[in-house]
Amino acid sequence: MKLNRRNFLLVSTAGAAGGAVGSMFSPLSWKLMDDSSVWSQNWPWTPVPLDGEVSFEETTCALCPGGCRVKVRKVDSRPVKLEGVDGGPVNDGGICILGLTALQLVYGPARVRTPLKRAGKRGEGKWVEITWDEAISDVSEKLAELKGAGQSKAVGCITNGAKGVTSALFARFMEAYGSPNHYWQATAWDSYEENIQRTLGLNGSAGFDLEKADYILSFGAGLLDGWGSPVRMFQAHSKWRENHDAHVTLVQIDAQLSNTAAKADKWLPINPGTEGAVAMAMAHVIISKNLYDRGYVNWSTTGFRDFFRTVQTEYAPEKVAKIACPVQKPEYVKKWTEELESRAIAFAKAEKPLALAGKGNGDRPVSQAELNAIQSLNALVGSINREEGGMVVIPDADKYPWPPVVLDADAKGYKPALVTTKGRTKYGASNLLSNLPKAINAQHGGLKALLVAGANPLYTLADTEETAAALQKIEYIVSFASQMDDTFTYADIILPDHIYLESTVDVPTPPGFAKPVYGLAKPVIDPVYKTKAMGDSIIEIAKAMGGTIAESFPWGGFGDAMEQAMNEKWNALDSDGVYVNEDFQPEKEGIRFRFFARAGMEDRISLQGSVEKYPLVITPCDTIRLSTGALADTPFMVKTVSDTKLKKRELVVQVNTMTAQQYGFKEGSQAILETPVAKATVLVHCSEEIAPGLVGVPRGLGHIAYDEFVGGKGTNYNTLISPVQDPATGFDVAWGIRAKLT
Amino acid sequence: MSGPEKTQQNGATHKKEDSAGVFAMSLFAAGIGLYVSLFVGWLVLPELLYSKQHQPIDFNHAIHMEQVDGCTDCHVFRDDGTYAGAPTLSQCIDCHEDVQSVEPDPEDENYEDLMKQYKAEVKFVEEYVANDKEVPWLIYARQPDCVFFSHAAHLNSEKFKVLEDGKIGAPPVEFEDDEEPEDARCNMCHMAFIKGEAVPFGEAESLPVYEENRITTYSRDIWGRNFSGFNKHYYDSAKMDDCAQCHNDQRNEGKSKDACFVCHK
Amino acid sequence: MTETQGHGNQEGHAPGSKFGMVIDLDKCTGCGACMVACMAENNVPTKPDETNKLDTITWMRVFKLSNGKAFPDAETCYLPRPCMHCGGKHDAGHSPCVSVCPATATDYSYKTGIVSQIYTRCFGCRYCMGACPYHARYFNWWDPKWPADMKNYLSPDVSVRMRGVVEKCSFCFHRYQRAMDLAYYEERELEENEYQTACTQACPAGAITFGDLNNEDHMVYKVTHEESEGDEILRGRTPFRLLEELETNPKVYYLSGRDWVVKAGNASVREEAKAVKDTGGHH
Amino acid sequence: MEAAYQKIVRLESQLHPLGVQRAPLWQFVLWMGFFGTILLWGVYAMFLCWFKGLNQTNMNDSYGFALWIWADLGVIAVGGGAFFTGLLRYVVGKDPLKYIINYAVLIGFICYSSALLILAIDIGQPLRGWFIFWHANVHSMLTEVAFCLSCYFGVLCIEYIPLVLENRKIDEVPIFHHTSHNFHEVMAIFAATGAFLSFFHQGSLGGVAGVLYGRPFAYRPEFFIWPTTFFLFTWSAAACGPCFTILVTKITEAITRKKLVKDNVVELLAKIAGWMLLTYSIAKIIDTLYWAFVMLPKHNLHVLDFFTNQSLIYSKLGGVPWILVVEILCSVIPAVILVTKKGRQNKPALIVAVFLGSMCALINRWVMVLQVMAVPVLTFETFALYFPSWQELATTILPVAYGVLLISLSHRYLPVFPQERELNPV
Repeated sequence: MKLNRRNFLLVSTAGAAGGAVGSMFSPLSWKLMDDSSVWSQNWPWTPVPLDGEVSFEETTCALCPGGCRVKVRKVDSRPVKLEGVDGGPVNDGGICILGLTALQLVYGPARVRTPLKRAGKRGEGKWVEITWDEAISDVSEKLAELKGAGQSKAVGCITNGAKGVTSALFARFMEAYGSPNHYWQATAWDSYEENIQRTLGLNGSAGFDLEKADYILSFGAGLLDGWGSPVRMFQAHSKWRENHDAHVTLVQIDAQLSNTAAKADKWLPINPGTEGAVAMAMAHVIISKNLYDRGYVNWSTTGFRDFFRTVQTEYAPEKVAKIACPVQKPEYVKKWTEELESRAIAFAKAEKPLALAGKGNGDRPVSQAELNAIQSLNALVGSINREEGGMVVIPDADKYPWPPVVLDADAKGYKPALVTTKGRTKYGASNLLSNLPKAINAQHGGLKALLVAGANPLYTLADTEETAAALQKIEYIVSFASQMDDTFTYADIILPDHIYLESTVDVPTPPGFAKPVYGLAKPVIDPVYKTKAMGDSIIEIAKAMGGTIAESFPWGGFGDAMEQAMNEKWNALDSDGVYVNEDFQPEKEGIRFRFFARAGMEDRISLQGSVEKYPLVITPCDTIRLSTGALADTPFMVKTVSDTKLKKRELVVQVNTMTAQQYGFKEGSQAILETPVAKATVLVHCSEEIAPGLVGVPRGLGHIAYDEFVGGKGTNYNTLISPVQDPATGFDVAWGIRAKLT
Repeated sequence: MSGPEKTQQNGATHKKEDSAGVFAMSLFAAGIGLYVSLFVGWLVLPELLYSKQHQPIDFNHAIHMEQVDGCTDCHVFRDDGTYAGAPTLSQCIDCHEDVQSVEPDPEDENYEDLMKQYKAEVKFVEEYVANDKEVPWLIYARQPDCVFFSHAAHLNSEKFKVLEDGKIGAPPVEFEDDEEPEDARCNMCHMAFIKGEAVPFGEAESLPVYEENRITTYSRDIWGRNFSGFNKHYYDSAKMDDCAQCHNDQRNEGKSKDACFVCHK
Repeated sequence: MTETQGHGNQEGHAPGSKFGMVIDLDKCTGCGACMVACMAENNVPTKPDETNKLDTITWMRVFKLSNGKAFPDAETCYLPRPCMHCGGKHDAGHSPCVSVCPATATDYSYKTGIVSQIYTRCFGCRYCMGACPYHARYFNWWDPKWPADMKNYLSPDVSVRMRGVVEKCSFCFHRYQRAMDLAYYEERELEENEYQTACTQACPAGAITFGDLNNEDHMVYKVTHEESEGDEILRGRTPFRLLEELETNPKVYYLSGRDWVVKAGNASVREEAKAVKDTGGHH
Repeated sequence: MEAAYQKIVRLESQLHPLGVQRAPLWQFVLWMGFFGTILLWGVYAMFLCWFKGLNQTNMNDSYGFALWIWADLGVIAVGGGAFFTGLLRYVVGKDPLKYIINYAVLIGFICYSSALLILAIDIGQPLRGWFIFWHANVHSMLTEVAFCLSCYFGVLCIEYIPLVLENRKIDEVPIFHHTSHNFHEVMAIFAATGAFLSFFHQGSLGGVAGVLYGRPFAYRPEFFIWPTTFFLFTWSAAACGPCFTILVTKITEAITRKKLVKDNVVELLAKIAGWMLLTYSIAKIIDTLYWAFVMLPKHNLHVLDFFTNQSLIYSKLGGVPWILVVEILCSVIPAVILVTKKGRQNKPALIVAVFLGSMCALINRWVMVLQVMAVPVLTFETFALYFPSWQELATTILPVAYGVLLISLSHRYLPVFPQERELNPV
């Protein structure tokens, strides 16, 4: 045989064929085929969660003031999920969309994992990691330097509200340090506090016995859109639906078909900003038909005569319909007016009627005029401090029984706060954060240093440009943020806070809850990163500064301060995590409600921008799926946001189909939304859920920081608007702004 | 090189004898190919496919079984009914806070074995107990993430029957007074393969070598040691088919398969 | 006896449970807690952009229905949609998806009535997705990712799905497995309500009731069987199911006092052909 | 250089079948290079899909079956010429068809191998693709498809191999010569097997849509144990496959500028295809009417419900669901042309007819795949829209390039057309 090319080819083919046949009878091909499929079932880049012993630990959620009792499910020491605790006084087993996702705040990419110091220019995003010792001494040295230079009033502090031990510690620090510039951003609940002082002369916050009320008039309060303690509200709503012996009626008076309006028994659409006038018109009906509670009005109110006269002359429903009815077609106006009247009558005739206010999820203040009008309705039907189903005043808690603040000469000296206003509030200038940027930019002194604790002013304040300019002027910004939030980008040094699961946090009575409840979060997991509770950070800063400041903070740590602050509640809180004052009775003796005659229309807050240039009005849309406060959405929450609110990276605005047609837009059209303060590219969603002439802008989008899941999505509502001051309080009560779509 | 025409001419003259030669050569080549591929498949592949790893501590089950009452004394169930698997350091420390055994005397009868045990314990105490470090045991029976296995169900279910020698298809063992030892149940699936022999773990004096499939990361005990995939005993392997077979035979009395979600998660 | 009670009595199968759900749409506020509870419970990943609702994995998805009328007569209603765990014609386990899967990667359990999905068996042909009229099935178009340390919160009870396979709501079957584990350990039967889905547990409005449709004592049975006393929940409303007319036999029942919502559930009873088309896709 | 090229040309020409004229080598290389590049582009897209996953496509959760599955069903339908011509030639005994059977087999081979390749890209876990066999669910139409498809592909290989062995050089080896000869002897058995298998997999592809009882657009009543689409798909493949075979033959003739098959052969096949199309169109119309007027009203649905909405392709044109109309016209018009002697003998008419005949199957598969996916079933959902990504387009064009390459190679080196020498004497 010759080994030529052909034969060689033949022989090798035969060999290969033999090999092929052999491989069929050897495990090689079969085993490798099987193994490769098993490999695809266990790809090394697909994570395998570690197994272990499951345990549950209870705590109180501190992500919002809602005060829900939650439990964390742990696998060994690893938290894997949050669930509601059955029997929790506020939430009884329920949990909200934010509470469910707290672990994404713990482990997410936006978490600040260690103290940081700015390395590059502001906003450049360059940071160096520093130790806690370095961070504390950096801050205390800077503050000591300013104080030494007689600049103590040039240090500002922004906290998240007035309530709670952490805020109190920061307030105390500012007092000892000698600066009057401690601020927080007012909400609808601050408005209620102010109104309670004005109408009832009490220091306290508003509570609503919604579970027992049987006829609820909601003036724009997004009861199911995050208002109050959200889980409690959902449960109250379900109770209304279950209560078929005495059906509970919810009437939503709202500019748009919000979720609350959609779930209400009746939605009465109005033009935004006319809530007060509509309330006055209802008062007109109730008084005209003689349906008001004479006993209450005669014995427990003052100023009724003036009120009566104003209402009778100026707030006839027909008159109010001219400004408040969203569709000015005669037949519809007639229908609308009849509806208003019949609802007012039903309200007055109900056994336990209750009227409430709130501007969507309630984190925006309400004007005193509007509140006066709405509270007048409650007074007319006697639902203020009523036994059941009414509005009660939860008295302010006593001051924490801490030793008095030690003041040095500098701190004792009077210094005016940077923010001044014509209005007056219970807390002085403190809850007028909305006026701070303007004050800083107004060039008189300004601030040299700012502590930002639990707040995110760059995001939450109206007119972002103004806020940014103000922040830019401050030399030294200290952020205590746990997440890389919007304000974080302007900070010079970060002292990252724990997430509540890692620390001790108190949760005072949730807004709107009708009984004093106090919750305590206790650490249920070990701190995952190098973070520290804000309370501990400020105590350590105080101690590092020495002198009277250190003397004012005599505690070993935040835990001690907390225990002392909680006083007689501590034992209950320590063991159960929650304290409920079941015996609470609202103060009634000698309490008189004061009617304000000038309540509704005259004081209607007018908006910036001319009608000619800006024919449309922006009105915000709130949904519980979008966090609007200092804390942004979590990745899971963003995932649930509708594509009629956010599409890719663009904000979607709601426009009535007719209005859209009028301006030549179709579903999904791109448009420029322009207001007197800003411009943004948006997409148009044609909707029947909003009145013609309005542009519904979802709040809670457009964060400039955070991670790829949360940041850079849409436009922040606050960048589009500018603050409008309530003449009574100075709060920012802008309910929208004029705009145009091109 | 010769052109095609030339080959053709050669072919004409030598066609007959040449084709016989070519045929023989081809046959031979085919045989070689067959042999090589069988050799590689059956003998070389298993050696390449599995990594051989030794346990961090050569644990002696047999000695420990003298001290405790059955497998679940150490391989415990938690209160929620889940099975905890290999004991944790905290369990071991109950007895082994310090070295328990005495260093054997070279005169001893089985000095080498005793020395091995002694060294293992010293290693355990020095490396793990002293440093409060969990022992990274290699788990022979570790199932992939997609599998749910309830030890409680298998330990307590009346439908689960211990079969003679753990043989597939063998009759159930009749226990006196229904006093079925729990170890018998464990041994239905968990046996130690030491030097090719299946030994109940409770009697094993050392731990088998842990073999891990380099592609799938499965323990060899899961896919089965028999490379052809044929098994005689339930404990020979623990693949899905094996579970399904047992569920068919025992749980459903040969009538049906179970739903996927019984064993998957 | 109604038709559905025949369930679990298939030839060769012992009578079993038939887990199902009743969702009160009048209570549902569309808050999204069920969706997120499901994601957290079942190790569902998140992508940076989830606004394309046709490629985002939401086992539990809340639809927003609209009555199609113009402002101010518009009405909307939220409708949570888990997997319906269809029993198919005559409830014989011939679900639209199960019968089409070529590799038996999904099956119907006669012991629980639950439609499974075995991710490691699935090879991603997506035929089941085409078969499911509810769009309850989702494909893993991407490798699942948990950036930073987010994989630390993954639950070991549910296996993580690799790219290229279909997944869907399992009625939190792993919770049944855990409950059964305990029941076996304590050598007792499973108690009603010991097994609840994550969405049921999380729903702050209490709109979801989950249980065994074969258990005459359970509320879901009472609600779904006319002759029983489910009045308390029903309040004159008739439970309906989505696309009942197709004989998919879903195990999720809905309640609504609003006529147009009930009509939106089934094309065969709808008022006008296009009146109820969702105006804006996913909500 | 020149000498080396000439040597290569000489060597290469040794591989051509005897007595035929082939294009110059450089032309052939250019041609192959062009389509080879397209092929590589497709292969690149294919690897992207394999390594990065199906996020490379624009498919979505409402559109799980898209361009690929249409291409898959499409090529299988038009590849039906192979089994049907085989059936006619070997089983029915239409002898003249032996002059076109080789080409029909080759086209079928290309179509089926393409189909398998597309399936391998289309599934999310290609490494587990074999589960369809190992863990088969006998109730699934797709299982039936997979089994019959693979078996039939095996048959096509067996049918194609003898042709490869007939290459001049390979044929010189006695063993190959005998093999190919013996294969020819038993080809009738394979043709019969192939026809049987094809009947099932073509049918089960129709069944894939017809059994979806959750989707009223696709669902069809059962006839024996199969939905009517089962039979319609088989019938249309048998009718449209030969049309495609003729079409490709005519295209090949145009490109090679040679007559390759005698008219009587083409006419015979065209006549049969015409009658098949005619009967098919009648069945299809009856099926459509039954669906529209009996089945849909049960669910209070109207035909036009499925041909509305934003999607441009389906938008109503004066209330006419035109894609449905086009689909039916594509079967009726060619049927009328092909059953008449005048029609099929008129060359332009024949071309139009076989083109429309091929389109008939393609449009039908388009509707039964893409529209089934697009149509919402829940009353509150909308039409799902989708436009293929370039990766999908590239991998769908890949089989076309591959087909061109394989046809070019086969034509150049194998005696595909037995009448070529006679029709084109050198």
